Amino acid sequence: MNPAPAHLELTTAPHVHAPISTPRVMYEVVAALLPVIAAAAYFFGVTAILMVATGAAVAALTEWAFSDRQGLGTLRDGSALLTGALLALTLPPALPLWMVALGAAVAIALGKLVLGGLGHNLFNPALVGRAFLQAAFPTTMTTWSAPGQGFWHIESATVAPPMLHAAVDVVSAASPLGLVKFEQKTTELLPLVTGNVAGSLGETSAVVLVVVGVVLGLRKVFDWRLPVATLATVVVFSGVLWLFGLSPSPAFMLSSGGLLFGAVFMCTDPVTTPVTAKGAWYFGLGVGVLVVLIRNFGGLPEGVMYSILLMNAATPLLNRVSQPRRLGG
Amino acid sequence: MSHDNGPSLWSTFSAGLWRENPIFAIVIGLCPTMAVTNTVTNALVMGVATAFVLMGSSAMVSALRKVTPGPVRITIYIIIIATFVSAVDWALAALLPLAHKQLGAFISLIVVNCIILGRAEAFAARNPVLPSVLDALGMAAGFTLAMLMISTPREILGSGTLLGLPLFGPRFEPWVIMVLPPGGFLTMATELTILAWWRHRSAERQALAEAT
Amino acid sequence: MDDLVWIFANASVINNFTLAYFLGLCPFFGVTNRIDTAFRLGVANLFTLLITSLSATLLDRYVLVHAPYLQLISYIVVIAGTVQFVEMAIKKLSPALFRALGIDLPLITTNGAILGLALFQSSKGYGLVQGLVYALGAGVGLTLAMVIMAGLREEIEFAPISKLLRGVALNFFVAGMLSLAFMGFAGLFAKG
Amino acid sequence: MGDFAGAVAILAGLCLFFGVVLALANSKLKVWQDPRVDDVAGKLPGANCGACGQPGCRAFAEQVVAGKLAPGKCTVSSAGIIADIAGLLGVEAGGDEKRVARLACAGGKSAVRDIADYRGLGSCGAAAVVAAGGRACPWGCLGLGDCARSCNFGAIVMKSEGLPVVDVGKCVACNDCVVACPLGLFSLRPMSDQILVQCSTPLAGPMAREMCQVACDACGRCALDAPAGAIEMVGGLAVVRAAGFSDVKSTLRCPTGAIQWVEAGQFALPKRVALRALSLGRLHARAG
Amino acid sequence: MSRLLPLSARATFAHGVHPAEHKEATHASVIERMRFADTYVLALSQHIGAASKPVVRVGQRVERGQLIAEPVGFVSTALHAPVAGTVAAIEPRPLPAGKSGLCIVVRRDPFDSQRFTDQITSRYPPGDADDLIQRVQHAGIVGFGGAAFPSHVKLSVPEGKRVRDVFLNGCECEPYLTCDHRVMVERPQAVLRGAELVRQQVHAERVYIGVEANKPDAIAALRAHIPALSPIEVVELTVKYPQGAEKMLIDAVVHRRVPAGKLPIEVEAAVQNVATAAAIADLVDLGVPLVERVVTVTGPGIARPANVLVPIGTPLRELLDHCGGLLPTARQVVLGGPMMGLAQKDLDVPVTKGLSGVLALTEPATWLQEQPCIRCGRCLDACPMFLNPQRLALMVRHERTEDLEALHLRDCFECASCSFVCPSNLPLVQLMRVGKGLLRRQQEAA
Amino acid sequence: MSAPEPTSATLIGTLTLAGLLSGLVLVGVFQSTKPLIAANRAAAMEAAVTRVVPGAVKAASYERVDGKVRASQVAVGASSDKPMAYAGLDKAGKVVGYAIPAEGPGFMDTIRVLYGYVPGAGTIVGMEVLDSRETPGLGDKIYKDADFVANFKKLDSKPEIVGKKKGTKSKPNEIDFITGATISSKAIVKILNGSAAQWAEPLAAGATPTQGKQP
Repeated sequence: MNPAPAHLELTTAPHVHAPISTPRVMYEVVAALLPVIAAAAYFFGVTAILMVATGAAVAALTEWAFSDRQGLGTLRDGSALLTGALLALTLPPALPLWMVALGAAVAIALGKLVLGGLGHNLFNPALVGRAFLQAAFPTTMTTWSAPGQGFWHIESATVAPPMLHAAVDVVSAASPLGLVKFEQKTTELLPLVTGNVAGSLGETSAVVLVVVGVVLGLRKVFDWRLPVATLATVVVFSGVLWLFGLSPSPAFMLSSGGLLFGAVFMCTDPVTTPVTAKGAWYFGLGVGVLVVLIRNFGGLPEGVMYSILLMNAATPLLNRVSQPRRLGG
Repeated sequence: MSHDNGPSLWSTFSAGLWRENPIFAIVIGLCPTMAVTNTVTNALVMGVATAFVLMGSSAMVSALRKVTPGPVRITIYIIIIATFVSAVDWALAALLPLAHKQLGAFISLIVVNCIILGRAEAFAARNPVLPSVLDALGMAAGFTLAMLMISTPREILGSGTLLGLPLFGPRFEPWVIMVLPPGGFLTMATELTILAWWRHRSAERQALAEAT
Repeated sequence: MDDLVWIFANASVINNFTLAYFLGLCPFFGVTNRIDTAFRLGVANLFTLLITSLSATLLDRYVLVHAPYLQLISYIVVIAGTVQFVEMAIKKLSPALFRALGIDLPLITTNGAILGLALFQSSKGYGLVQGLVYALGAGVGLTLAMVIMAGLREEIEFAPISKLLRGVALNFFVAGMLSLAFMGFAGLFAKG
Repeated sequence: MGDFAGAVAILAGLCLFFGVVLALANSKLKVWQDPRVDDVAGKLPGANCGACGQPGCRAFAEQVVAGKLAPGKCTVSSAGIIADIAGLLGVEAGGDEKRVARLACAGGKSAVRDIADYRGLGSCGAAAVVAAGGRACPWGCLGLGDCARSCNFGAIVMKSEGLPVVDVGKCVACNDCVVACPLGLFSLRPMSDQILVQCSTPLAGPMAREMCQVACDACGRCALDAPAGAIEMVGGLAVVRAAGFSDVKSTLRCPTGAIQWVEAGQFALPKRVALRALSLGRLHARAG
Repeated sequence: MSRLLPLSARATFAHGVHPAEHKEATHASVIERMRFADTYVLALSQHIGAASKPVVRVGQRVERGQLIAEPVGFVSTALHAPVAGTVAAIEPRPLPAGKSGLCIVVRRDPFDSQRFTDQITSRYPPGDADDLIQRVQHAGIVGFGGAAFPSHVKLSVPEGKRVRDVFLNGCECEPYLTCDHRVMVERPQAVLRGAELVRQQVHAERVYIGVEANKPDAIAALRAHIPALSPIEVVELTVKYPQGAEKMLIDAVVHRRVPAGKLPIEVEAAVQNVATAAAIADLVDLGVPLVERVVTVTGPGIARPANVLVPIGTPLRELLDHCGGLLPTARQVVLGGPMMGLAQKDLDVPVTKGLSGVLALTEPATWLQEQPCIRCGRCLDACPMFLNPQRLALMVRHERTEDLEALHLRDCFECASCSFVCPSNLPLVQLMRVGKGLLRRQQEAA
Repeated sequence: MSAPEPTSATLIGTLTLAGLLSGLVLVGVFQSTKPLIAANRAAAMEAAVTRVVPGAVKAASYERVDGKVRASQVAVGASSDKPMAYAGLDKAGKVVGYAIPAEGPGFMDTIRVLYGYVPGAGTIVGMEVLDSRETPGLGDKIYKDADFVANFKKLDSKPEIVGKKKGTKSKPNEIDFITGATISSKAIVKILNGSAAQWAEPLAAGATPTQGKQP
């Protein structure tokens, strides 16, 4: 007869658990970013890698600086790295690195830590960082350098010393959305799909984003309803406006600007989007409508960031109105 | 002023300056604080204008406190305040037309600055003229101090200038957000946090000192 | 028509009275701890704004033609008088409503948004219809900002936030981020 | 100068108009409220604890002014404040004898065995739903401090033995800990109830003693030593039947110390001192 | 909502989870008997409802199957001696839920043959269907699924109601457990006989036996014994937890949803466990009261996993010893399935009527430390009651009782699907229970 | 508060008295500051007029009624309920052009501008932003960017002003937009086009100031 263990352990049911954890979800998303970073490096050169590294490092550093020093705080779950990398990928390629660092610090400190850390942020931290940069440096944030200038090409602006702007003007190219808004020129679909256009680091290549999004969705890393609702709304709404000549074609709307990147990586942030299934549909609908409104009738060429931030703000309300009806109730 | 009630008058004045600072401690009168603190000059002019209105209306309210019937007192206070504000508005337009243009409608909006009505109701209506004026002076000084504390970082970072004078070289990249509405909210929030932290620390130190 | 759309968009979201003009911050922070209270006060404000817009237009047109410089004091007397009257009436007619809204009522008087609306609409030279649309936009914008803020605050109530940040500072941080998000509306419908 | 007169007239006219409206409103819509309610409410602590049975301090003030409650029903206010309120209203202070929260368990860490490791949320409510915690006694204090957290007056502190100790000076008998304890170990007792049975186990005899050193094993000695009917044995526990009964003698022969004579707070004496008192008591009993 | 276009060929309910099954250790283990123990501890309250009242004295001699406690009221049931012997004590003893309760302790007579005596058969005469409800109550039969709801209550149809369909629950959706599976495989005729008895008793038109698709042998065994034109149908269900819950089972088979807070009778349904049906058949055909049941003893921490026919009241220690005892690596003993079962703090507890399995686990589910909730919403997608566990948990932590009511905490039946899928490993079910305690105590205080 | 309840008459009386007194004070202050304020406004407007109408040293106010332009009694810079324009007069008192205030929606809020206009040819000779809340660092370039302001030194308003991407203007009626602040640039163009369309005819017709008194 075997001796029974001296002390049994008391834990609550269930005594089995699904093979899933928050850190794993985070690292899967980080892994999904790798192809996006690779595409960015392909089009914008080493600058892309520098910027992503800066963003991730500063974000992690900020998290470490403000969290309790024992046990690295919430560093281990990888969410800070993710926030920093995501932020960098939404920035224009010629942005000074010190601005990337500032944005990452703001994203973590303001977007996340002030509100109680992981799981309690109200707005997507990366987008808070980006919105801060957009409001602080409106010109620099809308100056795009052209893709394909060689892998080792670094704009002088990128390495501008902190607090200063570049000595020499960036050789700028207009983004497809800027072109259509201000010069009524549309861009061919092919470069939009491959990503060989001016724009923020991570957003240009539609094909990479679609593949990554589908993989993440199938692996159930995020709630598929959010990106699907967002993209479907944009297609339908812009399609209707397109028929009246009030919007570029849905295909252009989908493949240009930060829509796909936002739909795959920003709309799917679980913390700042509704928990309910119905709420997810509402959220996507809201983002889609706002994107189309801002792009076509607003003052800015691009509105994905603001649309998502605004819907983030509405998320507690959406959660409230979309409470599921209990079974049989 | 008699010698023995000097200290109490002084504390009446100093309360508003820091301990009961209208912005940082009581957190009222926020509208102008946020709206006009994008430059130090504006903040100063606003502070002085508010101070004038605050003192004038406090004196009047206090002087008339015995003949003001309760049910209509708020309306009467507001008439008094609005009178002073109108006067300040025109005085500024006549004397400092540029600053007046910069501040625009916010001069008129001093009327609805909660500090003024608040002090009228909470202090001037219950105290004689001299303490009321001193209280108003203290509050106004505290208000102006707070306005300066908020406007200084906003102007330095947001425009790279202080009182309109450039501080940095031509390559300085200003943080435009600081002079925009979000910058106002965030600066205020940051300063409140720093103050709370500072108060917390000094309270801790005091407790420690008392314990040992 | 385009003009009216822009006026509405401008007052409600582009230059949201609270988030861009900082008007009515006291009630904005004071009553946004619960969504239903925020909504109720937002609607109350909306009605007050509409009434104020109407009264201001009438005052401008029929009373102040002889002495336009009395604008400020007349507006404020009308607003203060009306609010005080409404307060008394509610106290008498519905003590329950008064208890629920009691503290908030005087806030409407000193709500910069009300006076601001009257002053702005007059300085922009809006007529009766434009003024009402402007008031409607401002009211909708205020309500929107307050309800969203209340939603966010109901959420952060449960977050493990340091004591140093809790309270006013935190509200300002949240309002700052909300204001940042509202910048996306800049230039909406400006094309006309 | 027509301008001048016109302007003054406009303003005076406006004010006259609103003066009339407000005066009318003031006379027609006046609501009278007893100003004493404000005065009383101002004197109350404003803790809104509900110990008086009213939803809040203001509601209590209304009831007191209306004469429906005695000021002394507020257990939080000091005697001075209550006298003050009573004086203001010209009524008797009234009120009950001070009651405090008492814990029906003395099983600290050293007295009761841990037989399993509870791992999970650190609250009694949570431990109670997982096999009633890791201690051998499923009726006893879980020691995770839900009561201390529920106390708005800082009257309950978890001591090193893992038992909550009630500061009788701070306790206002607000009932919060009674609700907070998932095992229902707290009850509100008048201070004059000095004999406390600090155990809740229905087990008797060796089974009870094996589980916990200070369990009531229902030996019945206290019932024998007390006047007839003052203490009864019910379901494996001694129960004090007589209100206000406090005779130290009846506790002296308790073999485990489950029944205690308490002067102020429970567990006031360190265990060794308590044991010495116990043996001294036995000596006394023998001598008597 | 009727499903015109079912996504999968097999029927199932909405939401729920699919844990790893872990049934391979015992699903082929033939039910075995164990040696009699020396003492049996019979809790007076091992069913939902009022505790039974003892009808024996300490020191009294009892026969195997003799009534030792009788029901008190309608929602209550009887208790019988599992062995012949003497009543050693009637006193509080520790029970599986962690609490203690009054128990009748029976010391086995080592010289008795332990046969059911004629007296028992005559007390529950075979074949008479009219008083089945009374007989089931007095035979002490309760639901074998885990909740131990007295079966006779579900056999009686209230005035003005009717039962159209009877559902036999053969899902056994909890991982590890195989006791119902073995009963269906080894005693399909008893199950079908019980099904027919229940159907006749409630005057139902049809009987559906819901069995999950991972038990093809059970499905085959049952189907092989269903005669032609029988109103009994075996329905193969997609493997999903908690399909064995009454409301889920009805939804899965006929897509009728029981109104919140109501019983299956509202949708003209009655649900019984398959093993319960077999017990009813045994009562009617053999006159045997409920004195033993099949228990799955399994898990990585037990020497010899098995399905054991255990007399009610057997000390847990003896049952474990029968299966070779706990391995040194065992760190937890769970009574019930891994999803809803209760971890035990000691092994001095008896087997009760509701016990379906004993799990010896080597690695507690707290392998991952609790992380902050990231509001991913997986718990909402898992909750078969369509509640919002994430929000509920938050409200429990902040003791917002009015919100708990508004969010329908009372509808939670603690199936643990939410905790199972939570990537942040929040103790959601534990919080739900804490919340219910909170509501209960507040109600009592008010 | 032990004070006796005030009677209605007291309430009405105090309030009216307060209004009366405040009215007196206000009128007094206003009357004493009025000339200064008016002078400030006139000086500011005149200075702006001389800046946008090259060669002008003085301004005279005109108003548009029923599609006709006539001299106005309203002082330069004072507000009026009729559309106003200011004639820029040279030393000799000859009209060298008109300064016209105009406004319209911008990126953030209403933009108010003053532009110099020479009727007949319809040439815009200068432009100044009087009031705007455009984004600092971006939209505010409509008055801070010298290159942009220089666009309006000589610009044909007929048939209408057309904005082009920076560095691509080729025709006399085209201007260069500001990079990154296209909306604000567009708003200026829209405001000028709208205003010029309204004023072109009346100014061309009644170009010679009649100085006549109005009824």
